Amino acid sequence: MKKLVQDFEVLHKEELNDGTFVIDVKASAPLPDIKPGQFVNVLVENTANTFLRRPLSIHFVDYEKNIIKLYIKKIGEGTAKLGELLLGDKLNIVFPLGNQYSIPKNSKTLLIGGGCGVAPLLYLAKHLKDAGNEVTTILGVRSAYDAVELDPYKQYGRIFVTTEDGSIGEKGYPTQHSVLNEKFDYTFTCGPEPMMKAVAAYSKSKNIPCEVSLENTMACGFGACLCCVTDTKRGNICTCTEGPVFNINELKW
Amino acid sequence: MKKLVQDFEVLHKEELNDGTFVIDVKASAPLPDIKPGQFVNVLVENTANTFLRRPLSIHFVDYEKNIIKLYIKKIGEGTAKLGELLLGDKLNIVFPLGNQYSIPKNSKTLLIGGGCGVAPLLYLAKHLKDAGNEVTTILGVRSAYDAVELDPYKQYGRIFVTTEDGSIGEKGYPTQHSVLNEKFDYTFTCGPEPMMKAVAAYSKSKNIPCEVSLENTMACGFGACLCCVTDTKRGNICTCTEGPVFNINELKW
Amino acid sequence: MVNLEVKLKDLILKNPVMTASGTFGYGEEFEDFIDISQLGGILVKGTTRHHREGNPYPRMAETPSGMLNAVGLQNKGVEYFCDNIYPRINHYNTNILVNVSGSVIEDYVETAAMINELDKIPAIELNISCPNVKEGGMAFGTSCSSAASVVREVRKVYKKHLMVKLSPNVTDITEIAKAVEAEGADSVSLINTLLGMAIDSETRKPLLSTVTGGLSGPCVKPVALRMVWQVFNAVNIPIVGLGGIMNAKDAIEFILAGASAIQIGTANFIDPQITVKVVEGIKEYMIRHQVENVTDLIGAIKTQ
Amino acid sequence: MVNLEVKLKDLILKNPVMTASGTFGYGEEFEDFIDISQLGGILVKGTTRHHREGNPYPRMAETPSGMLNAVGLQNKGVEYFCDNIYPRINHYNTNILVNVSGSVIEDYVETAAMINELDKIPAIELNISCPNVKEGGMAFGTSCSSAASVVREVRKVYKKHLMVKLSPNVTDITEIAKAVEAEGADSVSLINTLLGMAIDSETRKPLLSTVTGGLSGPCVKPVALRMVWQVFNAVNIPIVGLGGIMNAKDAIEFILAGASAIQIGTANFIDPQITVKVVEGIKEYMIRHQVENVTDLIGAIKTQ
Ligand SMILES: Cc1cc2nc3c(=O)[nH]c(=O)nc-3n(C[C@H](O)[C@H](O)[C@H](O)COP(=O)(O)OP(=O)(O)OC[C@H]3O[C@@H](n4cnc5c(N)ncnc54)[C@H](O)[C@@H]3O)c2cc1C
Ligand SMILES: Cc1cc2nc3c(=O)[nH]c(=O)nc-3n(C[C@H](O)[C@H](O)[C@H](O)COP(=O)(O)OP(=O)(O)OC[C@H]3O[C@@H](n4cnc5c(N)ncnc54)[C@H](O)[C@@H]3O)c2cc1C
Ligand SMILES: Cc1cc2nc3c(=O)[nH]c(=O)nc-3n(C[C@H](O)[C@H](O)[C@H](O)COP(=O)(O)O)c2cc1C
Ligand SMILES: Cc1cc2nc3c(=O)[nH]c(=O)nc-3n(C[C@H](O)[C@H](O)[C@H](O)COP(=O)(O)O)c2cc1C
Ligand code: FES
Ligand code: FES
Repeated sequence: MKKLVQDFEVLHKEELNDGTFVIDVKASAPLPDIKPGQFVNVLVENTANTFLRRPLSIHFVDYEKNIIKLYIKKIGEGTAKLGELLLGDKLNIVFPLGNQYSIPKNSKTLLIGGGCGVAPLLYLAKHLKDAGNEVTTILGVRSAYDAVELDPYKQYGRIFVTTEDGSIGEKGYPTQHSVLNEKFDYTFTCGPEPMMKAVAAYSKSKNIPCEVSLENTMACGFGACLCCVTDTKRGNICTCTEGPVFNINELKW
Repeated sequence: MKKLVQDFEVLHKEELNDGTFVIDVKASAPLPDIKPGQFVNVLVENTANTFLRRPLSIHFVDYEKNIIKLYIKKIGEGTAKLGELLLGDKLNIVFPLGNQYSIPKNSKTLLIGGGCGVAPLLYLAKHLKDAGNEVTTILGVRSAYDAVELDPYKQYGRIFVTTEDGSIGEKGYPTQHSVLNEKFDYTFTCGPEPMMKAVAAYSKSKNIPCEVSLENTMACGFGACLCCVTDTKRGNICTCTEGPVFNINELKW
Repeated sequence: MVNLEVKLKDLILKNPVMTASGTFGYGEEFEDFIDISQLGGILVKGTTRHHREGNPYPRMAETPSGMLNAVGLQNKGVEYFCDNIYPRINHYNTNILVNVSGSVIEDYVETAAMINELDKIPAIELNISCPNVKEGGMAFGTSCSSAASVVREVRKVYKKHLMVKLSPNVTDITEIAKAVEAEGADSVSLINTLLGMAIDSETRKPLLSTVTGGLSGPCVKPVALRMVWQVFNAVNIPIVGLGGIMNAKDAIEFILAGASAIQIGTANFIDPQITVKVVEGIKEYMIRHQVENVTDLIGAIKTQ
Repeated sequence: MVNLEVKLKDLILKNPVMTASGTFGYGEEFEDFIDISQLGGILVKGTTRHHREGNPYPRMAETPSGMLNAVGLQNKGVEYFCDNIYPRINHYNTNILVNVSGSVIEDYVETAAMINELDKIPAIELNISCPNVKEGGMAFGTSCSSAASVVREVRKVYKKHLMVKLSPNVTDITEIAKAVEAEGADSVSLINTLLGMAIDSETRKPLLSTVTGGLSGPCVKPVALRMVWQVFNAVNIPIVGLGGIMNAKDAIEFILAGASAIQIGTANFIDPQITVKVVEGIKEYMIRHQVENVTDLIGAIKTQ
């Protein structure tokens, strides 16, 4: 898949809550085929302190409208600046980057996301459903305030929420949700490392394949710098080219 | 005069031509007494390459509305960014800085400005007129396109223009304007160094006092760094505290 | 509740925030903006035995996240300082340190001796690292033997706290630090500016009259932090860290790397109130992290 | 009309723009973005005698106008390069240079000897300046005698163009440059990264697994330019300049300071097409300034 560097145009922006937003960026040329789990690397301009690009998962792709959706959580100067983009602003993007989640067929799949780790799951859910899988998504957040953007998942399957304070959905962590009593064939996860490790442990205990998406810090995003490695059974390998999605069997978790 | 550091609000912006604009910035507290020839040092935020503040002359002061006017020519990233400020934006300013032009009484004064060197002359013209002087201003520009903002000077005296291409006013440099055949008591100038040197030479030949405003590069603007010195008969002295206005007799011109 | 006091041996600072020499004038330039008594100390301009005109204009160039300067120690000489400036500023309720520079050892010694007589100056900072003067200056700071000899001679005449300011333009800064410690330096401050250069591609001329100059500002912070940490692991005297500190977070980083106190330089030009803001920010950090004494943070980086 | 060709002694570059080792992979990573044959040359990844895993994650930290890295020469070793990578990339219609690194002199020598056999590799860049490996690396580049000895031994087995990459972490880079020139280096490239460090004040941990790492990007440009100019005034062999080049203007500055060619490193991460843009930008500059041969700009800075 050829990687591109292109100016996109900010077409739409939606604040989901104080610190989370989704932006739709429109490509000037027809989008190439983009796989679930892939990411983009965006140039944040007009700031004093963002020197490198910022990697962001591809939240959704609308090929008809030539749009990529990005789901972003403000954590520092770069993501804050992205939140200030105005409609019509340009955003320079290197894409599509990274590998992809596996897409099984006709299976019972479980997706678990926490924090901004939900970003790649929506597009994944669509692909899973398209391949005839049954999709169950669990979103783990702190409280009701953070339980944003649940509806889109409903078109692909079931969506559950866990909150740490119990203000909505089940109280606790996503790996404690009662739906886990059902039997699943595959798990897919993205989010904070402790959560992903819990999902990995659950999957191992059930003996089902589990794929995680890592968010290692990156300088280039396309295999040139070797800064983003993760320690695997094959040694240090690049998260940006051979990941961000890894089967937990590859990792030393 | 106590120096201040304050957030101002951008209240009005007017493009004079492609590369020149005037912004009105409003102080949050009543303005202190500001002298003609003084300058401000503004913080340019949200850019990758403007690390230091940018010094700008005080173009005009409206004490009633609590407004300072800045007359800015885009020459690099900092001034370009100032041109992109939106109404309501904040601008952090250190002011008032530097010394001032002398204000004689009941004399015939000649003001010569070139390029963005006209910036301090409008406020100077007002003070000169208020002190009972007759004010003649000559603005030297490349062509008619750059002969902007002439009207405000008219309330304080006469205004003439020279253009290099003769497209408006007299053709040539300001020091070649026919009004120089009149006898003046004082000259005040600001603009490109070659022009100021020509004005200095003219003034010397006529044996009249001449004050120039220097635009040396500055790091602090208030006497702390000693980066902005000019070589005077008293040695290296700071343009930001003992200038920017100098009587040409002090300089080694 | 939180205790910001630090001791550099006998020298007590009410908090770890000082100003860097050459960036804070004589303090007076900042009186409009801040209450100087809120600082741990101020370092006044580089002072030499004799009057110096400094280098010709242009002396400054902006660089990515930093600036180059080539001021070249412009000052009116130590006698003028003692007679005219000291009386004006000795009422400041903070530590006033004089940054002492020179071209030959005798100059350092004579200047230090004169400042030794000033009651309200509890310490000097020996500048053996100025890159902007042709003779002397940085040359002293770039070899162990010359650094040792200037400290040895000054130590003979200077009886109060002797801080030595090190140059980053060296292969191994720990060697120099150890050499000056061995000669009786009470503390070391680092870093002075990195030697750099800037060119205007349009005119094809250097942007500084001296071609090369001293680089400062956030661009040098990673180098400065590294050197503070290296020196912390090499000497037993306290370290004053500086180089690119723009906010309290940066200051904390230097303290964690091993600095007992810090200096703020270039940042003063951008925000003349930055020093007192950093004092406040350190307080807030300590409250948030439940750190009682700022001294608990010194060298507290966890490298396992 | 404008002639961009430069010669580094026998090595002819169609234009002065090369890529910096460790920032351009094996070129393949950039094939989607640019036509590699438009470059003067590419420097492939640091290659060592044996396979190296490099340092543990995290290996990277963003800094003001720059970044720190601690990759630590991760590569599969020279044999793998010769057998597997070279055949894949030797069709590139540009100069391919291999950056040769090592921990002990024999490693350098053996690696260089193997690369000497590769037809389509006209030159190596001897990396005596990597700050990210415990043994060797930078240590060779920070003393004249060790720099000289590694060049001397490699020179015996390497018959083509021998470029030596210098470390900026030294007191006097001209000494090292003269030492390697005396041992038969055909050119020098500078600078490698400055040794730096970054700390997360919240977690109180270093941001790199190795604590210190190599600083690159525009923050180092003033230091790099200064060193290029110093070395230009000290040696007779051609200089390849690098350190923080982000655009054609920066590249011109290095050429004016004395570089015959330049390398682009960190900028490749931010704009993978930057190298060809810089070639275009140099052309435009030459047309605008009516410079016929880019070689007319080498060292053409006017310092009076
Ligand atoms: C492949 C990949 C996909 C990603 N997808 C998304 C996404 O879809 N939506 C989203 O909101 N974010 C995503 N991220 C994370 C996002 O890239 C970072 O939040 C962003 O780069 C932070 O930039 P900033 O300037 O706002 O914060 P900074 O100022 O750079 O950082 C703020 C704080 O966060 C820490 N930090 C920043 N990045 C990381 C990191 N990668 N790992 C650990 N700590 C870090 C810093 O050390 C600092 O303490 C993804 C990251 C990767 C690698
Ligand atoms: C006391 C004083 C008053 C000033 N008043 C005004 C004013 O009222 N209106 C106005 O438009 N400008 C004024 N200037 C000039 C203004 O400060 C600069 O144009 C501005 O700093 C440029 O910033 P920049 O980021 O746009 O350009 P930069 O990117 O910083 O510079 C672009 C180019 O201009 C050159 N340059 C920048 N500043 C100077 C300088 N001071 N001297 C020589 N070359 C320079 C740079 O070397 C570079 O080649 C004044 C300067 C001083 C010192
Ligand atoms: C304009 C200027 C003048 C300086 N003058 C001196 C000086 O006289 N003596 C000295 O020891 N250091 C001098 N320095 C160096 C600073 O004290 C400090 O070491 C350096 O700038 C790094 O800190 P910073 O990045 O916080 O500015 C000067 C720095 C600047 C920018
Ligand atoms: C991620 C990374 C990896 C690097 N690896 C090497 C290397 O293997 N060998 C080498 O000689 N230099 C290496 N360098 C240094 C660069 O080649 C270059 O000297 C330095 O980054 C300065 O140039 P720049 O500012 O343009 O990046 C590396 C730099 C970076 C950022
Ligand atoms: S981020 Fe550069 S190789 Fe992965
Ligand atoms: S600009 Fe700092 S002293 Fe004048």
